[in-house]
Amino acid sequence: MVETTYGYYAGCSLEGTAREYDQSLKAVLKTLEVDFREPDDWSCCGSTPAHTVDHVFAAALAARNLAIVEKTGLKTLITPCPSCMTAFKKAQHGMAKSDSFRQEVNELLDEPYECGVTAKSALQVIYEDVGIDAVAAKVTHTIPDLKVAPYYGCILNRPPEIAQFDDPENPVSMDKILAAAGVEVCDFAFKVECCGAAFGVPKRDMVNRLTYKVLTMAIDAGANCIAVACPLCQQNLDLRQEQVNSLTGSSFNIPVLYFSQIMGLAYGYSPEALAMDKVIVSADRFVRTRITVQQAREAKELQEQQAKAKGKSPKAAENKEETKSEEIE
Amino acid sequence: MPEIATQELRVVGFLCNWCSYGGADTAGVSRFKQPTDLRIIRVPCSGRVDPLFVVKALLNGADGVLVSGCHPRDCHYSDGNFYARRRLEMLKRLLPFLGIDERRFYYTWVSASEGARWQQTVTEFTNRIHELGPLHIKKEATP
Amino acid sequence: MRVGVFICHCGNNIAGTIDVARVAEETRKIPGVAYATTYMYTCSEPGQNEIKEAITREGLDRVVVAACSPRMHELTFRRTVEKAGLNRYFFEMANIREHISWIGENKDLNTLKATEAVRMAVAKVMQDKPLYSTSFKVNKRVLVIGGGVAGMQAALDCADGGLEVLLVEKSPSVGGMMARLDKTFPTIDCSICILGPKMVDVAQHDKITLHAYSEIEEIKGYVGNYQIKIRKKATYVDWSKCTGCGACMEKCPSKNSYDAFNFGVAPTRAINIPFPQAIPKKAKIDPNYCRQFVKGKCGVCAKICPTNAIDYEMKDEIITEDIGAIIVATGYSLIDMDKLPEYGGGRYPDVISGAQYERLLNASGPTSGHIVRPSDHMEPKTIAFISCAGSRDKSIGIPYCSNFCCMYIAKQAILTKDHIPDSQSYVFYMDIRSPGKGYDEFTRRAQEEYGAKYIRGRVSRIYPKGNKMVVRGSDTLLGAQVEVEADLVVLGTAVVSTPDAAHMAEKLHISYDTFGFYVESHPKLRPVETNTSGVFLAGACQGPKDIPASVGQGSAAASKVQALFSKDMLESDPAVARVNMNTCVGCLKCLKTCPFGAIKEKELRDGRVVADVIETVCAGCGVCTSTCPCGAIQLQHFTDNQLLAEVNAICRK
Amino acid sequence: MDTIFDDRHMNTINLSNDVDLDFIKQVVKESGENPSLCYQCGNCTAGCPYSHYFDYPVSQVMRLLQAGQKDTILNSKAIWLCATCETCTTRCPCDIDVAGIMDTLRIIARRENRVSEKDIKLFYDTFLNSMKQFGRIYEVGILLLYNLKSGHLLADAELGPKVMGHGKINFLPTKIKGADKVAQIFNRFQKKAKKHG
Repeated sequence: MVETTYGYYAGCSLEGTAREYDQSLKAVLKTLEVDFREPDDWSCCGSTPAHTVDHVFAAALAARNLAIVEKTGLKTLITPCPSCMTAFKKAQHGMAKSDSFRQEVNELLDEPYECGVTAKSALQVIYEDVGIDAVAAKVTHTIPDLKVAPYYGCILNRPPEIAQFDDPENPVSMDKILAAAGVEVCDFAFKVECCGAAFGVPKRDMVNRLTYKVLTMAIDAGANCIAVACPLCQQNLDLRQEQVNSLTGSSFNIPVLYFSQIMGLAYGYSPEALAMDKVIVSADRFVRTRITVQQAREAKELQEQQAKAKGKSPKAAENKEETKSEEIE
Repeated sequence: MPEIATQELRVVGFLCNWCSYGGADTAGVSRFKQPTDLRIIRVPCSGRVDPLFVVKALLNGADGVLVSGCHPRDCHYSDGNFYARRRLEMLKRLLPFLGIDERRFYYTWVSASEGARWQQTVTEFTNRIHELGPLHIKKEATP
Repeated sequence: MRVGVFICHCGNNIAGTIDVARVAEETRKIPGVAYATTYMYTCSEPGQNEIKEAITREGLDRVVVAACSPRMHELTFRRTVEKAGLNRYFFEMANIREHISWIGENKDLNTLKATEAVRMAVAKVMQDKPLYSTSFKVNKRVLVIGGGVAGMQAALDCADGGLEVLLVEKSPSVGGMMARLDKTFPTIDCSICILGPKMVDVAQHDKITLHAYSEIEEIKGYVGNYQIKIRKKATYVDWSKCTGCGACMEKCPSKNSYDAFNFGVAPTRAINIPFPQAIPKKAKIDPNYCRQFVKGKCGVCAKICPTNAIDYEMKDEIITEDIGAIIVATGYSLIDMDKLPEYGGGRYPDVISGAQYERLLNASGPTSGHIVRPSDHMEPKTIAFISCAGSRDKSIGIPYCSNFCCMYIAKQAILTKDHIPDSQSYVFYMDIRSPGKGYDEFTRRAQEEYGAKYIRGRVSRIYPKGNKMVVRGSDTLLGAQVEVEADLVVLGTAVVSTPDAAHMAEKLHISYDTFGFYVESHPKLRPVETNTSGVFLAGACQGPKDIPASVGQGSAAASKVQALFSKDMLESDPAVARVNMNTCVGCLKCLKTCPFGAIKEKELRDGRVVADVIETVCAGCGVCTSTCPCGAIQLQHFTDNQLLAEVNAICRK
Repeated sequence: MDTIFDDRHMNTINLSNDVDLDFIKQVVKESGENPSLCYQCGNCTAGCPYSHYFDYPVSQVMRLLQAGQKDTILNSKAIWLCATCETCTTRCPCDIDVAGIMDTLRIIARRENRVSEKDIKLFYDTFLNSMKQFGRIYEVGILLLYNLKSGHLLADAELGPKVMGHGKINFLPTKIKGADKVAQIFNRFQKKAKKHG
């Protein structure tokens, strides 16, 4: 149980295409006893487009929200969407560093912002404030043959000077959180490659080719599911998976879930509660095989006894199954 | 040359021969531009700097005094700079009682290889003295 | 008093930004100044003659030279005035180059500043007293710290010159980095074949005492008379009995000890002899892995040893030695690959450092010279080399070039082709730095004869794909992103100073730069000297250096020691503290503060106790002088009056 | 590789006349970065996910900047195809915020009305308009409007049913109470921009 109360900035995507992120994350935070309040009447952070107009303007759009949170007296703002988070952190960084910049920004605002709020990704709050042990403590269910490739995307941990969290080249927070939730995690080399971000709409082919690489590497890593922490990543990998298939002649059919959904499954939430129906590539085949930790333990013991009887290691047996399930993909 | 003398203030620097004097040389060799107010006095070790020198300089017309030695533990004479630090800390607290703003006195450590650091030290300290303006002992009596 | 002032143009270095004529003119107004002139190059022979003549012609009894830094030419001019019959301490220098003409932009202000610098020097010189140095005996033993190629060269040259040498090496064998190399550029001759004989000479030379697996504990004293403490670290093997037969190593059950000599390419035994040619060829136990130490029971080596040399109870031993000069040759280290997370060194077994690859190439290495990749022991066909892995990389605090990576990578590319004819090497580089004799031709050969593909661009990322490592870089000449699917990736990791470089410098009282490399007393003219007389530098401890350069410095340092020891007596610096018996109240504060214990109590006939300075021990820091409550103890040449005279010269109210 | 030989042949650059020093100064001022720190190692190009689509790879954009080639840069596709993934900034050995410089170049290009990638700008504008109008982003609206204006009427059309089917999006925009406040930020900025020309 974390003492402080957090702010929670959903951001536009989590109201729309990324509802399942919003819904599942709130559920998980509830289980982890993280207390949070949503600032009322928040507005869009400005995201990438604002940055093509002007630095001060972009900062102002972000700072408006930070100012609202600041007034409520909250110090830390959970920001599930990396794009919003970067917008906030950049504004914060620039305004804290230079008085003149802060003035210029505040000139555009009704309520001045005094740099009193720190935006943190949901991952950072769970990893640093809640802690791995607390994450593990709440696990009730498990999905035996789920193998997840944790995909952080480009800006979650970059640039280090702004992100101030985890390793920019080989981040591990999601790996450890999911592992703690009892999920098998693959060593995924493309963790931080860019998926094409906001270019999905105007530069579809470019994005499809980038996502193709990410999906291929995930399969190579032996994953049968990808975990994400970013609405854009999710959209480009999931929603556009069929575009990729038709463009490259591939036949990907790999579910792309928010890490919070996977945690939710481990915490025993119903698929509805986690809005599993909202992802395009269905993950039902995993949800169906979900069992309780207790059952898993019994199954394992049984398997070991049989193994002893047959005198062959249970591991080998598993491996065979793995390779099969991959071929199907 | 009074007309140009007036633009300048009087800054005196006591530099140890092994580190800081060498650092000032390095800055020169690298042509790192600096304000010209500083007048350098070479001493073997910052531990040789008697607080009396600093006071005397300030009472007799210096507007600021800078002392620089080897970094702690790098002293050419093992620990002369530790003695320096102890004395100069005392001096800092003493200055206001003489009616001198303690910001007019500064001591630091610069090694023989730190030309850039020396340039920065001189520039910042000289600017500080220019902000404080010429030293008029009576006016500054603020113990 | 008749002071003569000589103001140097130093070509345009000074005259360009200082109106020297005006300085001379202002100087003539200073009371006490009898003569002031300017000269193009005062340090030149005619320049110095000019001074000598002026001294006699004008009857000068004090001399000031306004020119470069005293750290540059003070000694030069002291000799000059001495030749003209003045005491060498009746001389002062005003530094109007490094401290004025080179850093000030306004000519008028520079000229004013220079004038005042001269005024200060004049004020000081008029306070100067004649000083006479006494002479003291030199201990003609030399300590060499570090048994790499530079240190061994220095030791051998000193010993051949008849000097007694103490060689202290912190690892169990001499040889250093060079002993671990396979071949050397640009001649491709076998490294150990040319180094081995030197190592044997070191071991057999009757003038050299080798302390391997030992470290410098403490250094006291001054040039000609140092007292040092050496820590002989416990090897748990009595080297007087050990024959180096290696039986213990074969039988040792703990087979997974870290092998520092092979940069951890393969494990070694807890008791081991680092390599076949090791000097001394003695075994040593690594207590971090030895079962006797970890588990408390084993004793296999003790049982097996034919000479009962094993001694689990052995403790470190401290020995004391007296020496007269020190040559520092402590070498360099390489950065850990985890400083470059985007390359995955350490995480991915098939991304290794150039040093590790050197051991794979080496016939006496863990793979007996067969190139295999660590992950699956397959022979790699595609090898990617990445130069500047950490070098010239401000973002990790290493802005400098590591000097020899370009060359050894070219060498390794060539050797790779020799070992695996059907292999293909790719070399990612930013610039090829090959300024040595025959060096550039060598890098060309790597490309022209051995077909190594050189790609001009940095590598951004390395990641595994199947059983290959994908190296994603750029070819800036094509202006394109490029990829190589390599079986093995070799990083030319950056050269850094040794982990304890700073600590060692503090013991020696020598200065080191921001990166931990030791600072020579002049970058061009005194490359192996330090600012502490009696301490000299050799090899990469002063900055990244290849073998020829290190050997050269080793010999240079040796010759400096030879020169120093060519006299039986050394002149002491008379600028030491002196006590005025009449004013000393015997509080002995000075005795407590003196960093060198150069002050002792002395009882006068009338029974008064006063302080007394041991001249040869006093290093001349002056801490005592600013401690003395009654000004009784005065550091000569830097007395209170002399320094206050300088203050008063510029602070006049 | 197709990007190497297309419209990239420049005429001889007369370094004594054709170097726009003011442009360099402007970029330095607005980005707070110093392009002369770049020694052309190519790490940015090596790491950039979009290099294949750029007409000038990042490292060459940096080089063009050092050479004060204002027009070539501001007319380039590259500055618009950069998605600010920060790889270049993270790995630059000279600690240059390369992505920040690309950002600044886009801003300048926009200000001077020369945008080589109309679609991308259009998408951004549609995004910003939605924001100005509702205070938040109305995804359907953006997509439809964008398709209308860009003329790619059916772009991503096949995604429509998927999205709707999974009830991923709102059909109607949510307008926040403070929408006018957000609009104010736009207006104030435009006024200020006009004032400073």
